[in-house]
Parts: sequence; C-alpha cells; structure tokens
Amino acid sequence: MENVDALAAMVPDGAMLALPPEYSFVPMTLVRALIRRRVKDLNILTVPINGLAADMLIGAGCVASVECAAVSLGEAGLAPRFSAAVEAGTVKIKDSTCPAIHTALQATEKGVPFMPLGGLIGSDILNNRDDWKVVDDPLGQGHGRIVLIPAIQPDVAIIHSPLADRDGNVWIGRRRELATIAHAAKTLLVTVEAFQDESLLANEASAAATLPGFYVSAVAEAKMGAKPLGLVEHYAADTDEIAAYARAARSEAGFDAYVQRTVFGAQAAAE
Amino acid sequence: MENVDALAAMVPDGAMLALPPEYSFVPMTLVRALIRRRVKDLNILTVPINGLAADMLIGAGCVASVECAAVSLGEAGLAPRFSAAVEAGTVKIKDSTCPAIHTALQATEKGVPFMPLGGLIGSDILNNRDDWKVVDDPLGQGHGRIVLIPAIQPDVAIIHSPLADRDGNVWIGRRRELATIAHAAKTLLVTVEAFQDESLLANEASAAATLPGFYVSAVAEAKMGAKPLGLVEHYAADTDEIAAYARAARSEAGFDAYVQRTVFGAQAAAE
Amino acid sequence: MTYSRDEFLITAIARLLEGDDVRHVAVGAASPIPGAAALLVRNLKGGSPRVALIHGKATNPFTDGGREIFDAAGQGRIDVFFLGGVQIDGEANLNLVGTGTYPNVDKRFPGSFGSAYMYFTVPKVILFRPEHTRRVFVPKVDFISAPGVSDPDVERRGGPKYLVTELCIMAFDSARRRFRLESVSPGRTLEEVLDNTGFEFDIPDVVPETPTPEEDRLSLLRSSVGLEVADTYPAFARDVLGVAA
Amino acid sequence: MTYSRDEFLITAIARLLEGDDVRHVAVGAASPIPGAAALLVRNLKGGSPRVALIHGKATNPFTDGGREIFDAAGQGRIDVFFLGGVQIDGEANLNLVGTGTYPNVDKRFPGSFGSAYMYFTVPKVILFRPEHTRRVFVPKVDFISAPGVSDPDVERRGGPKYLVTELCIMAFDSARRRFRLESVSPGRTLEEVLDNTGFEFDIPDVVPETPTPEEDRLSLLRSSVGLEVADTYPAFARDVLGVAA
Repeated sequence: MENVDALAAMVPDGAMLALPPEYSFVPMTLVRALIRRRVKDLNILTVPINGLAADMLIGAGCVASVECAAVSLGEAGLAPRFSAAVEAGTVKIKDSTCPAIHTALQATEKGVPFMPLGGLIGSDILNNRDDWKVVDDPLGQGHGRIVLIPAIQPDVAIIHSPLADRDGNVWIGRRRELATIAHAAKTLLVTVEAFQDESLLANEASAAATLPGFYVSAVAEAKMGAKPLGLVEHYAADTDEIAAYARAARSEAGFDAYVQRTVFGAQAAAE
Repeated sequence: MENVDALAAMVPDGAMLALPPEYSFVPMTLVRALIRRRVKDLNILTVPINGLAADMLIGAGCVASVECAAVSLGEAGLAPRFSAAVEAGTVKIKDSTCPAIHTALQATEKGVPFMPLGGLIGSDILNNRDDWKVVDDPLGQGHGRIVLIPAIQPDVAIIHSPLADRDGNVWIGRRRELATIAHAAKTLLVTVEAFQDESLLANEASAAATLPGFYVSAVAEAKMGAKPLGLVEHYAADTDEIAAYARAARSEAGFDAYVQRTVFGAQAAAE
Repeated sequence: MTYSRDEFLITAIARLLEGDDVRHVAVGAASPIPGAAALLVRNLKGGSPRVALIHGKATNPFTDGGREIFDAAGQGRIDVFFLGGVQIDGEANLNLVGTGTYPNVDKRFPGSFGSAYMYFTVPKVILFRPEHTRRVFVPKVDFISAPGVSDPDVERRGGPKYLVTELCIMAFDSARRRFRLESVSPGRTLEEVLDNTGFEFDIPDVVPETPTPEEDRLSLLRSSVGLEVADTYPAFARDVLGVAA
Repeated sequence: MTYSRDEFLITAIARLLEGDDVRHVAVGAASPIPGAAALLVRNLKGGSPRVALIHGKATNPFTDGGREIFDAAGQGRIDVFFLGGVQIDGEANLNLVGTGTYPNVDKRFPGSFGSAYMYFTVPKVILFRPEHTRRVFVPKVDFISAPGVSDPDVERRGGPKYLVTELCIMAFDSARRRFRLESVSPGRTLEEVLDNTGFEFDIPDVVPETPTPEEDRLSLLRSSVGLEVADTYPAFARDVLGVAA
C-alpha cells in the first residue's frame, strides 16, 4: 500500500491523464496532491466529461491540453479556469463528444487501432479533428459514410473508490466506464476510502462490482478522497463548497487564494 | 410473469437464436420446452461457445445453421449430434472464433455496422467467411491489414438467471457477456430460479450485478432451470447426467431415447 | 390554478411525450424540467414510457457505465432525448461550445457532450431552451456541435422534432430544413417571437395558443410526481413544485 | 521419487514459465496440466506470475465477461497461453476443426475457440499435445484454425514458442518457420520422435534429455499446489496428484 503523495509522484510531467466523470469516483485528494507536486504539461482526457478536477489542474498551471466532451461544474455553472484558459489559448483544446471518447478507449481495450462510430458527420467537432477519419462504408452494404475514431491509450488514469482488498482488487460498482478506463490505461492509480481483508473476488456478488487487481498499478488510502465531490452511498457532494469554488475561480486571483487555502494550506495538511 | 412454455412460443421458427456459454446461465428448461414445441430452422449463434443446449436442439431437428467458435461438451467430450450433423451436412456450419462473436455483438450493441478485430488473417476461418472483410489500415498509420467483422443482431437470446425482480431486472453477476447479448438481441427471454420483491436496482451493490429490465422481453420461473448444467453458487453441473447424455447421443437412436425420456417423458412433465 | 413558468414548460413538454411512439425517454444531467415532464407522463400513462434520468439514482436504470445510454440510443432503444444550445439556428444546428471564432472562442461553454451522436440516433429530439432571444436563436451558429440535418449518404434515424422555449413551440421539418411555429405561449404574441428570433421560420395562418397547464397535472406535479422529481432534483422540487424530498 | 506422465509434463511446462517475461499466464478450459504448471511456478516464485484459470473460480480474476481474456490479450496483458490441436503441422499451423475436406469434414471436432486471435496476440504460446503421433503431427493441416506464421504486413506480436508432447519439447523459430528439437523425454529416443512426426524439423548435434521432475516440485504438487489445482480441477487433483479438495 502506498500513500497519496507516492501516487502523485507516479504521474510524470507530460502524461496523458484520464479523469472519470463528476459522478463517478473522482479522486480529489489525489488531484490536490498532484497540484502540490506541481505536475506540468498534463494532457487531460475527460471520460467523457469532468469538472472540478480538470478545472483546478488547469487553473494551477498543470495542463497543456484537454480532450473532452465537456468540462462543467454542473449545477454550479461553467468551469471558470477551463473557460478562461481555452478563451486565452493557454491550454490546447481538443473537442470531442461523449461516445467518441468511450469508443476511443474501447478500441484500446480491444487492442484495435480504431473503432467506427455513428453520427458526427457535419459537426464542427469532426471538422476540427484531423485524427478522425471519414470513410465510405467499407463493407459496401449501403450504410453510407462513417467515422473511424483512433484508439486512445492514456498514460495514467486515476480514480477514487469506496473499497479495495489486500490483493489490489477495487470496487467499482456499476461505474463500468472505470473498467474500460482501467483496461485502456498504461498505469492506473487508485485511492480508496478503506481496505478490507476479504477478497472482493471471493463471491460472485462482490466480484460483479470489482475491477481485478491486475489492472491496478498502486492503491493508497484517502479518507473522504472524493470531497468536495460526492461518492455514491458514502457521502453527497458538498454543493456549498463547489459553489464557493465556482465563485472564487471566476478570477485568477480568487482561484489562487482558493488553492492556497485548500491545496497548500492547513486544510490540505490534514489530508 | 410468463411460464416457460409461453416463452418457448415466443421463439419463431427460423429465428437466429443466441445461446450463452456452458458456464454462463444456460436455460436448459427453456431449451427442452423449445424442443417440445418442435421449433424449426433455428440459426444458432453460440456466444461464443456452447455445448449441451446446441447439441440437443441440433439432434432434435430444430436447427438449420450454427455459427460458433466451438460446440463441445467440455470434459464429457465432443458434442455428438453437432459433429454428426456437420459431418453429414444436415446443418450449415459457420465457423468463427470467440472474440469475433463478441465483437460482432458489440458492434450491434454500439449500433455500428462493423468492428475491426486483430488476428484472423491466414486462418481458414476467415477464408470461409465471405461476410468478413480484410482491409488495409484505413487510418494509414502503418498498422497493416485488419479484419472487419459485421454486426450480428440475434432475433432472440435466451438465458437462465438465479434471480429477477418484479420490474424485470435480472441478476447476471459478472457474466457481462449476458449484458452484451441482451443489448444486441431484438428479444431477450429469461428464466429464473426465483423472483424477489425488492428492486435489484435499489442499491449500488446489486445494481452492479443487474441487467436492467428494459432489455428484457419476458421472464418466467424455472426452478433448477439450468440443470443438468450448473448455476454458479446455486448448484454444480450434474456431470454424471452430462456423461450419460454424451454416451446416449453417440447414435441417433440413443439420442432419441434420451430426449424421449428427458424432454417428452414423465421427467419433463414435472418441469 | 395559478402556475409558474417552469410548471407551464413541464406540461407543454409533457404533451409532446404522450404518443405511443414514445416508449423510452432519456433525460441528461441537470435537466429538471424535461425530467419532470417525462415523470409526469409516465405517471399519467400508468408506467409507460420508461424514463431514464441519467444522473438519477432510483430513476437511473443503467448498469453498464457511461457508455450505456449512447449504446442504447445506437440500438434504437431511446425514443426521446432533450438537447439545448448556447446558440441554435434555423436549420436546427446546435452550438454548445462557445461564441466567436473556434478554437479560442470569445466565450467558452462546457462542450458538446453527447449531442453530436444523440442527435443522429434518437428519433425524437426535443430542443429545450427557455430563454428565447436573438442571442440564442441566431441566423447561423458559430460552431456546429451537432448538425440539424444531414446529407442522404449519412446514416441518420434521429433528429430535431420540436423546439420548446418560454415564448413558443416550433416543429422542425427535416426535409424543408426549417422550423414552423406551432403555438405561442399564453400572453405572448407572434410579434414577440419574430422580434426575438434571429432566423426565418414558417408561420401558419392561424397561430394557436399553447394550452395552459391542466389542473390535474399541476396537482400531480405538486404531489406524487413531485416526490419522484425530488429523488433526482431535490432543490428544483422544493423551489418550483413545493415538494420536499 | 517416482512420477507419472502427467507430473512429468507439468514440471516440463513449468520450466518454460520461469522467466521474468512471464508476468501473466492464462489457461483455457479443461487444461489441468498447463494449469497445474502455472500454479506451481506461481508458488515457487512467491506469487508471480499471475495465473488466470479461465473457468476457475477463486483462481479466475475476470469480471468483464467472456470477452475480457481476449481484450486483455489485445492489451498485451497476457504473456503466456496454451493451445493444442487435432492436427499441428511443421509451420505450427493449428487445426481444431476437423480432418478431411471442410466444411463437411470426415471427423468434426468442437471448433477453433479463440485460437485464431490468441495465437496473434500472446507473445509466448505453448503448444501442448501429449499424444505424439503422425495422426496429430502432419505435413499440412486440413484446416488452419490459426496460422503459425504471418506475412510482415499483418500485425502480430504473438505466436508459438514451444511445443510440449509426451515424447519431446520443440522450440519454434518464426523467422525460419520451423520447429527445432530441444530435448527428448527420459527413456525416449530421437528415432521415436522422428518416427512419430509427420513434418521435418531441425535437430541439434547433441539432443539433451528433458529433466525429470524435481523432487521439491513433486512434493509441492502433491500438497499445497495440489490443493490450489483441486479448486478448479478436482478430479485431476484427486486422480493424478492424490490431493482431495
């Protein structure tokens, strides 16, 4: 078992970093540790969307590019540092769409160089993606044109789960996108609320909710490790705190003060 | 809730029928009901392999064609009616390979006309499949040739599960191929050991093991409905009975006597 | 019975969901008004259509992760979906990315989400944007997140069918690539719609008024259906429907 | 210590799994000898390699359904896999379908399973076929379930590395498209191998003897490792290793 800072040290500068969506086990404690370690030039992939984690990493200057279907704080509004960075051009943006990101990871999961996806044609998303390719129906069955999405292999993916066992098996419940992320990524770093001694693979019921340990590079304990986001059946999102972030991050100075307090300050030292 | 015979009546003659693999919830009671209803001209798709169910349907004259990666009785040996029918040419055989069948169903699951798959080139499986297509790397990234597998959409899929709830949600545990089969098939018929009143979606742990009811066309109760095959954590396979089948089915007469006893006879009347 | 704007919009959307072709309605994140409309119709019709509030819990039937709703749409299992836009133009093109010149737009919004796919695969997409202004309804969007119409050689079974705003309801004709005004909200006028729409659209000789909320539906919204809404949107149920979770 | 043929084969295979390149061994259905070999090496090396006995339970780590092992192989996460064949020829082509003219062969076997994919994706495929006869080892297979070698324009990171039979061990050289005899089982001779092999293969000047089972390994197989084997293959553990589950 590692600690959170050791996990943060396993994310190299320049890595392509996959982040799960807001409702799916986002490892905020680890994200704060990444900001503390002053990681640089991350290429963020949101799977398929993200909010607070991506926005904080962008605001803290850790990010070179973002590939996303959306970055949003949900009910708290726009992701202010994301919007500012894209408007200013200080972060390179690769717009995508939810199923294209799932598809690109599934291609890596299956070890194929691409997968087809319907829709997309006529969208300016496609028109700005020279890595995506439109082909005529290669089976010649009258299907018409279709888009091929190249495989994406993240260097590192990070998630926070309620539970792991001593063999590194990790509970993911019905958040099956986490399995696909894990299958596709070269390195998977996991923080958990707790460890249990009994194997999660010991019975069929818990095995159904489990990511096998052989996809997991390292696991560290992080109590309340998704806060201020929520963790299903464990704690709700702290909507006041997220709204406070949204307000503070409207300006660079406000963001800096927020990060100083929550990432570098006394509040963070307790993590 | 329906009964098993009502489910059997929902499988039309000539249907493409998807069957799960031997270790994954095979609905043998329903298979026997299909034989009793004298269904005809089934096009069986094994996902990706099968044994007893396919062999009995073939022996009983219900099958026009089989697409499979393998049909085998496992430790009990060859599937005798399958082998005899293929040797005699009375059933059309479309040989495939496990990941190609998974891929073809995933294509339907994603609503795309094909998916690529590695390997296969140089195999006589490919050389005998004029529906599969070899193309040069369409992304032009030096990947070389690759095979495109067309989507397969079964008309009907049938499974037996330990448990369903009153909303038609069905427990599948970690047998995720059953989810893909369900997503891909037009009609899904399910038999279960038991029903429970509480929704399987009521908590995250059981939801993780559950196929949502909106993929399920009908559910019927069938106690011991996988026998003589096993059902994980419920009952083991009856290896003596499977061996007895394997011996009997070596000849057409032996098979007929076995079916008379187990499908049409007193033993079956109790189902 | 008096009613709020949001209650009016809920019942207006609900009327578009009552046909037998609507067996499965999916509603994206943070969409309480379409969500409440779908739950209302399900209640009225005794359990059909199925309703998937994607980030809901008890009301979320998905167990195959984030891709399942897109897969289900690709399988033809989702009949209705809702989309909005920072900008929407007269050919029903949607912009969810930002205004100005891409990529470093003047004002960046979250992004396209699944629109570029769902718009092609769901037969009945209802565009929902309460704010009806020339800022939203533009002659031509700055960025096409999802196109309203497609060439014949592009596989497309889905697309825009209706546009619902606080001012009016329009229907979209894919073949003619144009919206047509269907009805105007009570107390609003055709002139207001024209003044606040930046694109041309067809206008019938007689413009009906969108019906006011039916009393029985308002009652349901403020009681049993409100409780279901509260399961996913507690703040909305409390503030708009007066129902505590 | 005396030993059985199966115990000999288990230890012979185990020696091929001891390298550091072997981090993850997968074993297909109904393969107790390779399965026992993998569990033996895992025990000897203190937990590495990981072993996936595909239809095992406690020893089956897969939770993504039937496709996961193929996906994992596609991801490069499986280092060793075992394949056999009704027929195997000198270019390591495998036939798992039947003998005679396809499709209505003279003798139909179950089918190709995942061979046509795993043979391309798993770096170290060990061909295992105890029966060493000219019926199995033919000049040219009647049906290629999976080809031993591929043209350079076909993506292939995996393929045959060894062939283990009751008579001998051969290594396969993909570049030369030929097997090379590595060692002959104790008490067997080069002549026996030649007499019972229907294809040509390279022969070293001096042909070593395959080592007999190490005593400590036999002890492990008949005790703690045997118990692990019994978890998936109870009849085999009882009959061959004398261990009851």
